[in-house]
Amino acid sequence: MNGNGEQKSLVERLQFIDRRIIFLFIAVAVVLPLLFGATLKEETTPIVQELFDFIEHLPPDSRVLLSFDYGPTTAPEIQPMADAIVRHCAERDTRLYMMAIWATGHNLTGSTIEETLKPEFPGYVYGEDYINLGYKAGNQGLIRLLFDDFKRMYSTDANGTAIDEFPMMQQIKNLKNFDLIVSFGGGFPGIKEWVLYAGDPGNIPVGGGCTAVSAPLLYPYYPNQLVGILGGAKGAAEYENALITKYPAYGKKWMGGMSLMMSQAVSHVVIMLFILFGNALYFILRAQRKLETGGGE
Amino acid sequence: MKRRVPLTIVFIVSLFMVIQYFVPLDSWAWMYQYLIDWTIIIGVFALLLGIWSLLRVNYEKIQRKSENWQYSIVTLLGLFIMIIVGFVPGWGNLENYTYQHLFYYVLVPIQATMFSLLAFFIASAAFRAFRARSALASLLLFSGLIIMIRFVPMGPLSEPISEIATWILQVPNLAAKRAIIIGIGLGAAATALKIMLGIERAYLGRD
Amino acid sequence: MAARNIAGYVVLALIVIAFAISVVLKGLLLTVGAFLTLFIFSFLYKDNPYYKFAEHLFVGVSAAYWMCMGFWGTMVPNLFGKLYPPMVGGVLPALKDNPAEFHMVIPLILGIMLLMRLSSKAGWISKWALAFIVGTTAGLNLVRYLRSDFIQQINNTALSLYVTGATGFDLGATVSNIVIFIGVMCGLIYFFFSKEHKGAFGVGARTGIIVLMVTFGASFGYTVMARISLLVGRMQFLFGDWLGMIR
Amino acid sequence: MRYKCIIAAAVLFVGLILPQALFAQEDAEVPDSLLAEVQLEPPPQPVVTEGVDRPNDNGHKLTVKWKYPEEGVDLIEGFEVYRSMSPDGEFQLRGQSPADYFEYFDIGGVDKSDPDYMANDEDYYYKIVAIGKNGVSSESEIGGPFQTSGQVFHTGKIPVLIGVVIFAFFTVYFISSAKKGKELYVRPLAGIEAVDEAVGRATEMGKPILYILGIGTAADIATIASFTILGRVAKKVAEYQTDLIVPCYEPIVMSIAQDVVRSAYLEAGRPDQYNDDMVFFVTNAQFAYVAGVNGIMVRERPATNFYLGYFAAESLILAETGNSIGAIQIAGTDQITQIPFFVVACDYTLIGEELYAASAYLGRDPLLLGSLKAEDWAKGILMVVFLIGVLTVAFGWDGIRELVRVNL
Repeated sequence: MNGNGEQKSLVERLQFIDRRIIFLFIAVAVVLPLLFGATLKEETTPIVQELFDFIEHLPPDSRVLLSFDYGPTTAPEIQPMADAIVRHCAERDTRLYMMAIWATGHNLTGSTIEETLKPEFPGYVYGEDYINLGYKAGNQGLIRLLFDDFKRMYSTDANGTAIDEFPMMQQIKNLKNFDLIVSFGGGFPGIKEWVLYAGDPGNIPVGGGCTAVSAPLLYPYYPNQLVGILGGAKGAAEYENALITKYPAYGKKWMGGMSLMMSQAVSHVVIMLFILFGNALYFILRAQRKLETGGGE
Repeated sequence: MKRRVPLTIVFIVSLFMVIQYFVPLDSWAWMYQYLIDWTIIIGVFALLLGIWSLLRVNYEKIQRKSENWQYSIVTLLGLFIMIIVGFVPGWGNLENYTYQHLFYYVLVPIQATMFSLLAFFIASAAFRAFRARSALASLLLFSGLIIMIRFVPMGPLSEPISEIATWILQVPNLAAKRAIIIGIGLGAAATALKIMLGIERAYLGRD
Repeated sequence: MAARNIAGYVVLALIVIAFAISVVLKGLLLTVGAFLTLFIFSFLYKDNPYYKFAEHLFVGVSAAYWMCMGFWGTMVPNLFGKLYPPMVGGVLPALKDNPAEFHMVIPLILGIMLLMRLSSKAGWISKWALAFIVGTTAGLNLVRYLRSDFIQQINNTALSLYVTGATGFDLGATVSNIVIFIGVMCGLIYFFFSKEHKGAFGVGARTGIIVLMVTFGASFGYTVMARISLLVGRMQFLFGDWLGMIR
Repeated sequence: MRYKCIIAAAVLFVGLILPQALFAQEDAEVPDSLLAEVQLEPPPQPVVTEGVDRPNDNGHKLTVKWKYPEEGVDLIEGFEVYRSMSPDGEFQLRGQSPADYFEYFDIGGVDKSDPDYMANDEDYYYKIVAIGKNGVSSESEIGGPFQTSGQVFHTGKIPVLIGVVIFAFFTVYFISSAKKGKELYVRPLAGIEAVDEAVGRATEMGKPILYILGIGTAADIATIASFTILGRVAKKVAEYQTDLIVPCYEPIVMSIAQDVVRSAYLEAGRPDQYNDDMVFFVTNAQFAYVAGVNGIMVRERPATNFYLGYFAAESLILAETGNSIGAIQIAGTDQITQIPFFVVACDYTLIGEELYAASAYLGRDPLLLGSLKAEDWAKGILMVVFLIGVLTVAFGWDGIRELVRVNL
């Protein structure tokens, strides 16, 4: 500050770098991995592996209830999990019952079926192997009702066809008839409500996939009340890794979680480099000033 | 009179709300539900006040030809088109095609994009604020970096880093949040009590 | 100035052309979504007419959107439909035969009272309605906050400071519990208002702020991931859904 | 009431069901070989044991429990639960229960018009049917009468009641002692002390002041605390004759803010300077509001931004845009998730409770200061309780948790 006031040194100017340069770096860090389809492998941690193993050991024709409890804003994080688990369940020939306790989940159920299940598993028959039950209002109250009587709330599927016309619905009386419940979301209502109102009272295994932000709130429920949790993009990528290890054919496929992880890793590196850069500048400047003032103070 | 009536209303209504918390009977539950329903309906009436304010501000901008007045036309056009689409007699509900499409193809993309601006701002804020200027700032910097570095593959270092990160999230993080939450709980309860008793009354204005 | 104007028109022309091409190739709806997305992103560079356009459009449309939602979602079924059910028979036939609920006159009156504030003479009466709303939530908040943020926390913080696990004394868990306990205590000391932060009390408050800072840094670092995910979502929309460059 | 039910059930069990259950078994032995060719064997009979009213609710719900011999579980698909209002009336199917689960939570309707309606304090009778895998089922004897009832006081919430009473006592006590003129010390808060300075700075620079009340409703505590601070800021602004911009997210908040600002101008002796356009409505869509406020910031270039109230994800967008225009920023919120962003991007941040305290600080009103003292006392007591809790847990007594447990 003292002395050569009008001529700022390069270091001084860099310290107040135009933030648009940071913006540009972030944009590039996010877009490039997407464009090149770059992915990042994640070693599977126990909390994810356990859910994978549970599904892996389900006998064929087991009944898995998938609840799509998220919306478009969290879809980039959650959708890869839904895709991975749907793939895995379909590999195991389980029956998939898809529903939503979030209104926004309805569309996402549809796109999971259209974009993942139908093209990759043409052998899966609607009404026999999988069904889209759609959204019902009621939040945790809905779960409570389903716990006692499933068909009281779901008298039709999402398309309005009477529920008893589907062979796969005939043995379903209440939630206790399911071998596993997986909730995708982690907001309210979500995994926690599934645990409290279905998993705990009925001793039904519950698993979940949630955003990174809500994951720490759910970790306490593992391993007693939750089979396993996928937390954020990392959890999704870990599950995909487990899937590829077991079913190598998926190694060639584009995996949403691993791709998101790549974007994440690159942008985290960029942000951290900027932070380190800023600190380096700060210390250089401080050293310079100390020299100028003769090291005193 | 102008002051006493509102304060009395506040006291009676809030006292009822406190007591009903402890009484599980049907009649109380219904009364509670009614009160909640009523406040929601009053809130919709208030929207009219909002729309009125929006109209006035923008109309005056256009009339005075103040800076950027042209854009006020855009606001008013958007407002009127959406209202007309939403209220046209005969369409009569929110399921109609145009209304839904305006929602999905105008509102949703803008909303999601505004939200995603945070990715940029969180980076610029981190660059500016995460500097080791003081001991406290260094702590902020350090714990922020530890948490962020988890997402980067670091080979053999990944394991210990992720353990430290988890510890920070589960231990000091929990402690601090709990202290803040307790403070908030007390402060909020105290403010609520002051409102009940008519001590905190800034919200009623002074005239 | 003139050169700037010309540049502005060139940009406008380019955008119009791009918009037209996109409409032909991708359809109107996707194009509108994509261009509005780009307009909002342009704010990152600087304030500009396109951002202003998107911003003002957004404000107008969203205000009306919520107005319509409030009218059809609340007023019609819950006010008109309950006061005089046959009135809404046309739109909500299911409600037509319900008995009228006359207590709904009260919110109607309070709502009209609220609107009275537009009149300069009878504006004071709107405060009755405000008092009703504030009173309702004040009572609710008093018990709710005391319960969940205060009493519940006693339960959560009564930890064991000497933890033994299956293999005997568990050092890690013990340290963690001690840190939690001290952290909560010092955090609370920091929030004391009526005592000077001096001496031992000052040390406590200082420790409290240290714990707070560690937490703030951690929360900040933690949220980065979620925000990047949002941006990835928008980029997938632009480059994938719109331009078709992904997969 | 509950004891009555249990006694009734016990009497029924001993007097009616037990002998018959025994008799049924004897009965089955004889025709076994005879009927084997023509008739399948029915599964064992369930025995209704009790119907329990759930405590601390509004009634209309009853848990029916029954006994079932272990060897029968494998023979049946499950149970069906039937209910009637008289022992010889028509029994209606209420629901099913799996084969290994011997109770059913019968949730009746609360509303009289509901076909499912279950009246409080009326007799109900239950019958359980075991559905055999072979298609033959066996019915239990009728159990009952059972009653359900609503309670006047929720005993599980006693800790909350005690908390409310103690807290209210402290608050009233310290407020009344403050009224008597007892001097109360409050420690300085940087964010509060910066308020006046920030207004002064805007005046010097000839730039406006932007005040954001957040996206809460008028009933949120944070918003209410913010109104008080707004009153103070507006009064200063009126005295210094600076411009004030208050864009609002919620119409009711807008109305109240208009009153608050108008009153402040009146108090400052400049009622003529106030007009309703200072406090205006933008929109009540979260991100549309942010877009609008961002626009206001970059175009009006305020010297000082206040963000006080309830905030969600938009906090950082606002604070970063505010930072880019070089404004002094004072923030405060009770939203834990947003505090870190304000701390990082703003010059001063009121953390949680400090926001509520701010109104007392600014007003210097003894009544408001008195309640701060009460909050401190509550904190002190809580710390003591924590200490006792930790000590007692260390000595193996877990009672403190039981004492404060709220059973919903």
